[in-house]
Amino acid sequence: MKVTVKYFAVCHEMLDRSEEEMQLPEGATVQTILKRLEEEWPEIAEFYEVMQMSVNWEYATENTELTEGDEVALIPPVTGGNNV
Amino acid sequence: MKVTVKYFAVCHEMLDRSEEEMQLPEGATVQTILKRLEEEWPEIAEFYEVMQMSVNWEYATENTELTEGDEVALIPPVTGGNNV
Amino acid sequence: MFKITTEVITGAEVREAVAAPDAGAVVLFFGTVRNNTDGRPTKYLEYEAYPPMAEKKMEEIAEEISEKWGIHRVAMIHRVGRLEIGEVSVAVAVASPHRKDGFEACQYAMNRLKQIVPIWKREVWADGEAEWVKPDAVFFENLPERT
Amino acid sequence: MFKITTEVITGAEVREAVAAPDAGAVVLFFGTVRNNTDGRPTKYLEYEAYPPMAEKKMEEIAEEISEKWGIHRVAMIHRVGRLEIGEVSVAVAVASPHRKDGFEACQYAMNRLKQIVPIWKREVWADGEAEWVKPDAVFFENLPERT
Repeated sequence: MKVTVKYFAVCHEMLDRSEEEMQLPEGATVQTILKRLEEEWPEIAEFYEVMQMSVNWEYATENTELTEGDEVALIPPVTGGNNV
Repeated sequence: MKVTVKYFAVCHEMLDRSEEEMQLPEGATVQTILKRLEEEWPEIAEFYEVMQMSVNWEYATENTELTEGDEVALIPPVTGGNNV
Repeated sequence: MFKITTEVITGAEVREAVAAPDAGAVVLFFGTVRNNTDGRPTKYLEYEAYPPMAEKKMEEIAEEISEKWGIHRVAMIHRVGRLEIGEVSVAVAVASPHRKDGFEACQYAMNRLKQIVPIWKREVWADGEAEWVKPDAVFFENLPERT
Repeated sequence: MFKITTEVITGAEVREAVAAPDAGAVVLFFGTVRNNTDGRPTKYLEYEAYPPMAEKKMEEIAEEISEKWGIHRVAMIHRVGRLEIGEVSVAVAVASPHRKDGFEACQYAMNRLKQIVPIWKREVWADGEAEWVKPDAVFFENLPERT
């Protein structure tokens, strides 16, 4: 199956792209994506514990199962507004 | 001595005037004014306990002493803004 | 800026008065004329103030805020005269480095404004009756008729 | 109204979105770009968002407020792109019948916005350095250099 993966802010910078399509095996979860990114760039794993993931605009866990056409995103810690 | 006395809102309506000059004896206090108003319109005394007085834009008591040129006001319970 | 005005309040006056490059949080409060009070339809409101004392008391509230929160950027404006439904009667702006303090200070300003600033409201009901009101109760509801 | 925008935020958008004849209290919050963070001079800020998710999360915050306070008039807008000192990054408006609830709900909205709405800030310091920051600490300060 094919999913879209989006990278924002520091993740965007780290991976040097804002979005990509990934071909995943049936039964893939969010973790499948995280592992694949770690293969490409091992340092990213250090940040997984402070990062959140979303599937179809909803916060998800590593174990969230994916289906064809899902939109997955890596969400670094958020900040709204100014530091106020 | 001569002082100016101001009436707002419900006091303005009750007394049918917004301001007047009063000639008072030396040693007069805010109470001197209240008594004089009561003579004119006895019902006003009922409201004295929920009313405040000011002398020269500062809240005052019945015992505040007055001097020539003071601006005294009767201040019904205040409300700023809407009932929100 | 601490002001009693007969003009329309846009909010820009108070916001500009508190703007500062080192204040990241601006909290604004607007009191607007509601179309009813406790379910009774309102036609319009009339506000009256004792302007010099009202402005002095607003300044005192700002001084209290300065002492309590160390916030020095506070502005208040209150309109007087006839106000129609939806119009702004009062606006308060507080600019602060941090938003929690700003919210607290702005709420404090409104609470104190109701307590100590000499401004009165006359509610003119849709049915034509009118009365001077205070925040939580009708004041002098049964005022004896003057003869 | 729950919106990510690249345009200048005036405040009028959110205020008009919550205006209602039965709501006497309107609380507005503006976050503006400060000229410094903890004393270090800022040149400008860049905000990035995940717009569809950000707008969905803003709506969820409004639903939470509706459940907690029975307040149904909430609007939020956040700007993205490059923002100069003094410009508004975020505006929240809450209209309510009573001001105490309005202050609480507006503060709650901002707190939740910081927690769950996917928006990121890149601080570009006056000295030319830049970094992605989160509210209380520099995030990924020591990012390993990519080769």
